[in-house]
Amino acid sequence: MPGLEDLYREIILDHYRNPRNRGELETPPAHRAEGFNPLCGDEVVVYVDVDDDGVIQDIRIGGQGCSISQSSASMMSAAVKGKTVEEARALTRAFKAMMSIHENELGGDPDEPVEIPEGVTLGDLEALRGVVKFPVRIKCATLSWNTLSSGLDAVSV
Amino acid sequence: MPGLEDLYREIILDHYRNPRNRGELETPPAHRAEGFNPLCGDEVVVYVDVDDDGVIQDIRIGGQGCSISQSSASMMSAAVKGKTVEEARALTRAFKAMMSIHENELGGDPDEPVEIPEGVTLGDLEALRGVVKFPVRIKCATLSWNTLSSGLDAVSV
Amino acid sequence: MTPSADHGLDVAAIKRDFPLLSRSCHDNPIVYLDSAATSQKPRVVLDSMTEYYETINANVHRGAYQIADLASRKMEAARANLADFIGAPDTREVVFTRNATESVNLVAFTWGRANLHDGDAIVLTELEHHANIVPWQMLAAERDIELRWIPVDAEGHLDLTDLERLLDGAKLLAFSAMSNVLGTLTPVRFLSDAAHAAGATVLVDASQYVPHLPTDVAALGCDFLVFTGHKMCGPTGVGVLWARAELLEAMPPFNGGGAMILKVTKEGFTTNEIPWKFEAGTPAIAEIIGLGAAVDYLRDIGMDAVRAHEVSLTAYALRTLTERHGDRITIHGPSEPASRGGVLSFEFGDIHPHDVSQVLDQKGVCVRAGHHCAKPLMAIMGVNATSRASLYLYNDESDVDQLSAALDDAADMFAI
Amino acid sequence: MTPSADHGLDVAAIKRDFPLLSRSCHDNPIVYLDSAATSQKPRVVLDSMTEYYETINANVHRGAYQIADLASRKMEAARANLADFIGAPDTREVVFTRNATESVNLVAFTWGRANLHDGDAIVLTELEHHANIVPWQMLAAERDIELRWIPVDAEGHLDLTDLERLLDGAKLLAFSAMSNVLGTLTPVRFLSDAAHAAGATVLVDASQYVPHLPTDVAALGCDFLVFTGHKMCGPTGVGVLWARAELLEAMPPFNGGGAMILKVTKEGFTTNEIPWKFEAGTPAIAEIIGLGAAVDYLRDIGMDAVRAHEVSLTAYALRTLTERHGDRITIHGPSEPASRGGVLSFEFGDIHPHDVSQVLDQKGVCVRAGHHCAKPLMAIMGVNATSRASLYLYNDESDVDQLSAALDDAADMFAI
Ligand SMILES: Cc1ncc(COP(=O)(O)O)c(C=O)c1O
Ligand SMILES: Cc1ncc(COP(=O)(O)O)c(C=O)c1O
Repeated sequence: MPGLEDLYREIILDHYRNPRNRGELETPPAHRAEGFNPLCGDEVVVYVDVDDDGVIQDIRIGGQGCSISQSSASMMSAAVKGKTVEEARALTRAFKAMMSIHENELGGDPDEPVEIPEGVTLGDLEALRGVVKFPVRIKCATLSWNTLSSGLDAVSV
Repeated sequence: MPGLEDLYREIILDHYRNPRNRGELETPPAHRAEGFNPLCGDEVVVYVDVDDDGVIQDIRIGGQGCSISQSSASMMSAAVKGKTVEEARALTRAFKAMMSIHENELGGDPDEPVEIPEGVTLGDLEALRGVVKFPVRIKCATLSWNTLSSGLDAVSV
Repeated sequence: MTPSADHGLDVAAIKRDFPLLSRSCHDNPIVYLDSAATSQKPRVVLDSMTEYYETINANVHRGAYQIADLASRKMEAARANLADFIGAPDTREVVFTRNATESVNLVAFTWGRANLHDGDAIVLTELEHHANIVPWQMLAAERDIELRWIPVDAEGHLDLTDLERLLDGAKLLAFSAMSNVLGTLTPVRFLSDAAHAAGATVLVDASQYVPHLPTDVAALGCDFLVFTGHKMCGPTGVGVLWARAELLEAMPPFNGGGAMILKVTKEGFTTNEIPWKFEAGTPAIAEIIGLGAAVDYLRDIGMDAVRAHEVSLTAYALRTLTERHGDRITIHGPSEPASRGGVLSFEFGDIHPHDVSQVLDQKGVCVRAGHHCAKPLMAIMGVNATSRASLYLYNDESDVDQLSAALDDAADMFAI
Repeated sequence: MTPSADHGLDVAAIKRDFPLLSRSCHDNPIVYLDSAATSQKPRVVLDSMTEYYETINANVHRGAYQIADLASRKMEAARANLADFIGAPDTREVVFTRNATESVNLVAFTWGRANLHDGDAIVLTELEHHANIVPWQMLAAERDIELRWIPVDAEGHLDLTDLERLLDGAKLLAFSAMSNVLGTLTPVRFLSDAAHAAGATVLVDASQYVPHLPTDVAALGCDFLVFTGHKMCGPTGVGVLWARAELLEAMPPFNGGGAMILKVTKEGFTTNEIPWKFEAGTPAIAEIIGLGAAVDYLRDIGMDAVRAHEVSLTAYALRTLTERHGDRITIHGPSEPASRGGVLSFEFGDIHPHDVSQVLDQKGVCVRAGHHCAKPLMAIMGVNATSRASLYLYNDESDVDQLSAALDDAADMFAI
């Protein structure tokens, strides 16, 4: 639909219709983290299983949300599975950097150039770049990533 | 001064400069009542001594206030001294009727004709009629009367 | 599409009174269907505030000079106007707050803390907005107070089967006169009488009621009524608490500060008379005056006419959406227009409300997507979010038609 | 009378920015000298609100459609603007309230009730406005809390002789940065440091400070800062509480309702992040945006220039009034313009302030008469009321001259 091509890219709709890694993991060994978007009521549950070497062995996504939050979660799960915690964190930073131009309404200089950390490639996730043109939806896109972060924080404590 | 003739009539300024019945009475037998104008901080103290026949034997005025509140209190004291409680109440109603066109901002129909009770004459107090053109000052003019009322209420209980 | 003039409202003329309704969004004329969140404002309301600031702006209740006096009187005239609009017998019964939320909190902080104690019970309904839930949960958490809930049935009506048992021993019944999610009108008089019979005090959240129906507090029979200016053509920043004078007189003050006092010494203070006892500090003077102008505007049009228009437009919307979208659409709430307001929460296929709203926005159609600040109700409905289109006096059948057409676009886009 | 251009403010041009200043009262051009009660508003502030209502009015933080998003972002941009204006390191530290009074109450209800207990002490000063007295008296009455008072000396300065003893064991020092009666500037940094050294938290009432002097919360060294929009060229209905983020994070919520929650179930709720945790219900959206515009206006002119102008105009006023009216006039407060703001409380012969103000009004000169919501201070000064002329950026020497001339009329009228 004219005006929405940047938001609803085909790959996004594909992840929305066919979400990867949907489900639950047994806790423990996996860790469970919950995230809310207070504005719209979306919620996401991230189950993440990290082995002793700090590698994300498995990840599953639960909860409910719109096409953007669900596809972002699905792509995220595919992107971090098999990666180390460090790599996942770098990817999270990169993803949020891609989004942050508009996200950081509270503080931060909007004109500051946003840097994607070197050596990180976003791959399919690039498809979500169009979300920055729709500022209300940025929180949808970052919800699962923030939830993953808090899950990883809990694991590494 | 042009525009203020109706407010500052000579008789008002006279009562202000030479207040009648200023002072205190011993309590008991007299009764003491306090009134405040929360808007400007004016306060008035009315001492009223009512005998067994319900006649106001003596009245004294204390407190501080502007020319309008002070002269109104002074004229009031002169007007009610020697009158019965009933007569004083009738006079109070008459005085407030004269003022009430604008006083009753909270409720009451502003277009309702304001009746001065039959058989009551205001005499000198008529000089305060000009106050209704200065709505903020109405509360100054009625302060001592409201205080007298509460004093009389306490006496007649 | 037919012009909606049959019920006496000249909607085309009304639309022209609201400057925002002539703007466009994404190159489409705006179709504003989110009045349950906040209404648009007629020009007369904006003008009344600008005029205040340009000609008599001064602090109220404290100045002897001319403009200060005019400002005070204009503000108090707005209070009298509000009292008249809701049939309050005494102007002193109208307390100005920031919004309906603060009005409920005021009651919870003052009346609630003075009258509710360990072991007491408060009855709410499952329809409530967070504004009429959280203040009571906060009080309940401080003291050992039980919250009881009147359930909703499948159509979105209150299920009163157990009412007597729920009210038994309760100190307060607090409920909404109209649901902001389902549009349900609740039986206010019946509930008030039942609560009084059981010895409970009654608070009615009329945030969605006062803007849309003729309101008469005596007929409603409640003790407290709360509503909010911005949903009834008024500005943001002003809400109302109405309460019976005896209740207000007996209540402790809320916020402390200037204007709510009679006397202050280092040792303590005495409170001012009602309503000012509850209005600490400089009030929202311009907003109160603006709300007075909003009430004038609504009164001129006539609340009976507003209600009649909304009933017929709601009927049209229910019919149009169901006919055109069939099984794809599920509209929540009462099916009978006469027993509901013009708030239409719906699901559209399996498209998430956020996505529905996004596609609609592209066509200039503004609907809300989310939990509408009624999460407990959403949980009972078994959803996280709905799309919600809500109607007001400036909407007409063409707005409904454009909503309906934009939903076709959403269906195409998400291939449902 | 000389044009007051020497300190860099083009007051004639500034006056034209304020629509009300071109009106007349009783056939005289208005001379507005009551900015300590409320300031006038520049056209840009009024326009910003009208523009909001006409083009993007929608409820904030909840809508996915375009105008709802614009409204949310405009409101949050105003927050960032306010944070910048007072040097707050973190935008989340700015909480919007109705007015300064509510800001103090917020702290008393939340931080106060969580941190102050039986036997604790709060230190205030004798300069305080009721807004910074009554909330603490309410708290003190609920619990067994001692209120201690820093005295004022004959010139209206705080007498700090006993400071150490007064602060000993105190949990809170709450004081005004500038007196609204005497104009006294208090040593904010010094007092904050002393209080912190004694282990007390510091609240500064900057209602008369932020509008008139460059403000930097880091330099002031306090923990809480409160001020009010309508005294700084902003609209009514909006005030500010600034507090350090850690304090806000640790505080319980204030009012309950929508927007301040993350999750609500029938069983309970979890609070939202700061600052929204403290902003229940629909905020004063237009007013917040208007306050943002006021800050832009003041920043453009420059707060250093505003302060310099007011110091020189205050000096002129002190000199002019004393020279012309000699023994008839007594001006309270510090005699040195650099240690005070442009708030001149005075007595004029034995004419009651109400009468002074009445005669002045007839000449279009607006000054306040009364207790200025500072009754304990008035008691110490031994008066019931004063007349008060207060200056702002749009006043100039001609305004002072007209005040002075109108006082001659009062002297004639009352034959002093
Ligand atoms: C020093 C001081 N503190 C607090 C206030 C209260 O401000 P507001 O009435 O806007 O809450 C005022 C003004 O009235 C003031 O001058
Ligand atoms: C039923 C109901 N109650 C209370 C409120 C709260 O109104 P406000 O946010 O203006 O306080 C709303 C609207 O948001 C509502 O729909």
